[in-house]
Amino acid sequence: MIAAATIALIVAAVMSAARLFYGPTFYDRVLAVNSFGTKTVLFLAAFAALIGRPDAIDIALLYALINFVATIAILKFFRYRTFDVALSRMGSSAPENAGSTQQGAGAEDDGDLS
Amino acid sequence: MSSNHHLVLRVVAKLLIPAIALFAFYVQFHGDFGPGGGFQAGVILAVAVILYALIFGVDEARRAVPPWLVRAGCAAGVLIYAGVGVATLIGGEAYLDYDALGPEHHHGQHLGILLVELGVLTTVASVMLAIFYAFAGRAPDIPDEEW
Amino acid sequence: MSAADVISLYPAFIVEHAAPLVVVVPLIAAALAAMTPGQRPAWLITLGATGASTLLAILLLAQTMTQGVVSYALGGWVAPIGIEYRVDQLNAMILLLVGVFGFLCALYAPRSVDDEIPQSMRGLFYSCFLVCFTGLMGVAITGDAFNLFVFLEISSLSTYVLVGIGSHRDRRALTASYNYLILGTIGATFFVLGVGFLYAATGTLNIADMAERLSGLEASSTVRAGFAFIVVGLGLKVAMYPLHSWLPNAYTFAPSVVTAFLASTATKVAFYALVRFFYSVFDPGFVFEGAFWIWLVAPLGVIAMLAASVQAVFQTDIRRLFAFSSVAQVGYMLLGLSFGTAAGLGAGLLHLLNHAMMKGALFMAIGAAALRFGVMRIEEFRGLGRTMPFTMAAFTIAGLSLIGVPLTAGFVSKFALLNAALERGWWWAVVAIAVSSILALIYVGRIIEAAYLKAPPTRDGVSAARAPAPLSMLIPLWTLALANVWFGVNAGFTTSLACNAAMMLTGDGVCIGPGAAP
Amino acid sequence: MTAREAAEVASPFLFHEIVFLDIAILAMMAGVGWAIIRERRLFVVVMLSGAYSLLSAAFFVALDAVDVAFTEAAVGAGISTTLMLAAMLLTAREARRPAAGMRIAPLAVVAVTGAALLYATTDLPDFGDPDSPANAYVGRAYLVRTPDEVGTPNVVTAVLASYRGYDTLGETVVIFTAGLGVMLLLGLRGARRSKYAEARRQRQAAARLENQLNNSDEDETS
Repeated sequence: MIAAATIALIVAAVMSAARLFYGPTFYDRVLAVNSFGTKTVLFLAAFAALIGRPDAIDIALLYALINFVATIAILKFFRYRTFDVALSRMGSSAPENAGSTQQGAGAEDDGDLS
Repeated sequence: MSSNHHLVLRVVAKLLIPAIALFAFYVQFHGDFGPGGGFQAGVILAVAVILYALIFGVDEARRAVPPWLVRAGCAAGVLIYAGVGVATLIGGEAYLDYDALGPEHHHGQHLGILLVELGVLTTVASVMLAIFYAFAGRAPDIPDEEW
Repeated sequence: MSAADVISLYPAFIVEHAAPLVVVVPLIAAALAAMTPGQRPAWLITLGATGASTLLAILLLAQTMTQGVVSYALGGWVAPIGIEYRVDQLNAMILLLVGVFGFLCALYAPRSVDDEIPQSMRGLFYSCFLVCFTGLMGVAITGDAFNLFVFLEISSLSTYVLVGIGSHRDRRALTASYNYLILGTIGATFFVLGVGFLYAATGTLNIADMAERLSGLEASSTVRAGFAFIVVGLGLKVAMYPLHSWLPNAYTFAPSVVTAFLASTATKVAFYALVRFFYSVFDPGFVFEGAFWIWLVAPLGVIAMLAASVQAVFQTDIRRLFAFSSVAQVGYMLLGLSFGTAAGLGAGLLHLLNHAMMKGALFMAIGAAALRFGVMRIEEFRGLGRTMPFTMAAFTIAGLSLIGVPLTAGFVSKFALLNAALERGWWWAVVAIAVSSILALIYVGRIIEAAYLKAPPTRDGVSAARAPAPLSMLIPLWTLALANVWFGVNAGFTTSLACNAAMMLTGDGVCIGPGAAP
Repeated sequence: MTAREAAEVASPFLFHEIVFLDIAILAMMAGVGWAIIRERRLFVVVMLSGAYSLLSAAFFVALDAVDVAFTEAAVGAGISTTLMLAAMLLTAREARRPAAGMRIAPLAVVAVTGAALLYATTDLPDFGDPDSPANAYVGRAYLVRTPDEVGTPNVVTAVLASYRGYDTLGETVVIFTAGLGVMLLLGLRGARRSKYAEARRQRQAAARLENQLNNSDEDETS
């Protein structure tokens, strides 16, 4: 029973991965990564039950907590192009400013380390 | 411009940050019994601060965990770890032989492992934060274009 | 003073725990230096730690002389369960080398660092320097293959950082550091893959134990692949000829004191690790199988000696020139190693010691010139013989030693290498040594000519004023320059160090012999 | 008893199911890896690496290496995505396609390395063989001796922190060095610090130029 669930989770993960590869939009990919993470959490829990080792539950728990942070980081990066702003103080109009000032300034400058 | 713009996010984060930090300490102290230890716990603890920085801003995080503390923490962990070794030397045993730390056999080993894992936790958490601060505090220098 | 007398000078506690302390003292000092706010305290910590480490290395050397092998079980766990520190004549020699050069570079550092690194970073710089020192010491002392990897990583990572700090003077240091990082990481990965295969085949990580359990496994493809991975991985760290491309830029753009330290220790320690794996882990009988030495290491050594020397001749940047020269000198050591005899290995190890003295002195002199005049190119060295007489005199001595002029240390080791080549009957190696020495004469000669035979630059008809290097630079510089002469005239100490190590490793009873007393 | 043995006892068919799971996870890893190689948009690469790390952690669990899986989970999925995004702030958003000539040499190196790895595996002991050197010699000694000598239920912790505690000290120093490097090369205050360094560098360059002009009769800055 659990084995069947595990296999089903694998299949679901493959489907999420396909969405991750083919996009096409950015939000598809974010959602795919997030749901891929959820599948992994479930897979680990099911697998822990399958082999009778509860240790993997810890890992699943860790993923559940940390996957959230990664998703927030991806979305914030996409929205604001920087981590240096507080979400609590940033209104909806600010990022447009942040983006537009960069447009002209650094058209050929792709990083000072290159 | 309303400060309620990301209300849900902030509330969820406020709930999750202590949970993540707590989980870090669980991993730290449960390392004797299950998977985990200082390395993993250090990273998880740093993730808690990073989540705080993502939601409330890097400046706010710098006020909560100031850079001087991060810098001191990097070195302090190494000092703790190496210091345990020095303590065992003074206790008359070989370097990092934890038996010198306790009267009874397992006691010394447990205490030693606990202390060195604490050292690892301190260094790992500090270094992860140092890396995050070093990169995340920067303004974007790259042209904005479609992905 | 006999070795036993030396040991009696140290407290009993130190004598007992010298092996871990030689690494742990600079390690703790590195953490302390990172926490110190000011730069002077950080520097004093560095000086004290490297000095203490050197004293401990001397003690360990004395111990190996009296009792042969010093073994120390870290954590009280006897090998192979735990990690063992195992000091024999070879380790003790390398430990002493790293210790002495670390100390001299620490002595040399403050003026150069003040000039090249922003004030707020100097404390951390010293910390990083100490970490690098710790890593090199750790590689040199450990008797455990994985522990060797860990310390190799410590020294490599800190080296990338130390090279990158040169970006405050020249942005290209970042590219140099990045290239070094990529290649160094590939090297480390190869090395750890090799160690992993050996672990899979033997089940142990202790070097002595591994060697024992490898006997009978020579035909195993796992062991062979492990051997190949280790050779390539360490070859990258040694800057073995086709794998040397990271070295010239790293030496050119790093801060002066870092270049002096790296040139005299980093590749030497990697070479030590290579020798350790060739002789102490693998049975030379196995290594010689397929004429691995003759068809791979010896040709690569010779190509390095010739090709890198030719490249050095055409350089205009003086540090780049000596960086290529370093690649060539690594070729000498590899050639010595490839003879597979005690004489060859002894000559290679002797050249390792002497080359550290030469390159240390040369790069220190270049750093002093950079401090006073900001010069880096050969034509800019004109007249330095007059404007910086003490610096250039030491530079000239070290340069002559690099060429291999009699009465210098360089002559002793090249002569020993020639003897070893003749003993083996490899006439082409003799020719290669001669040609490479002539090339060294050309590239060193160009600089000395510029420094002594050309007039100092003038501005508005007034020639540049004399600006001798500060005393804190001249003392370590002249220590090394005089060492080049001392060990050229009286090579007993260095020769016996190298010879004892070579005889212990190869099991041959005869070492350099005629080369010892030119 | 390893997980694999436990599984075999639990169900004679289960073993094959676990093999199926292994193959499925590895296939997905290969797919994600290929996608990472093909993808030029760094942002997507970061997300794919996150997925790759999730998969490798799952695979480590399947291999019964829960400690490794735990580290992979914490480092790979949690922090490296965030740090890589932070690093992306400082670089271009798309990787440049290397010139055709630049691809041959790396391909050759990779091919040779891969061949060497395959060659090495031909004499490797069977997977999970309890009598292989790695499991029978020191590895077994750890299992046997830990309860008596160290007393921690998790043998991995005993090996990591006590038997080979000195290695762990070294690893801690490695991480410390990484921190040192970041603090030295980037500074903890990000842009503000780098502006300061820039001003200082310009001052230094000016001073050096002046120095050179004082000491030479021709322009040496070229």
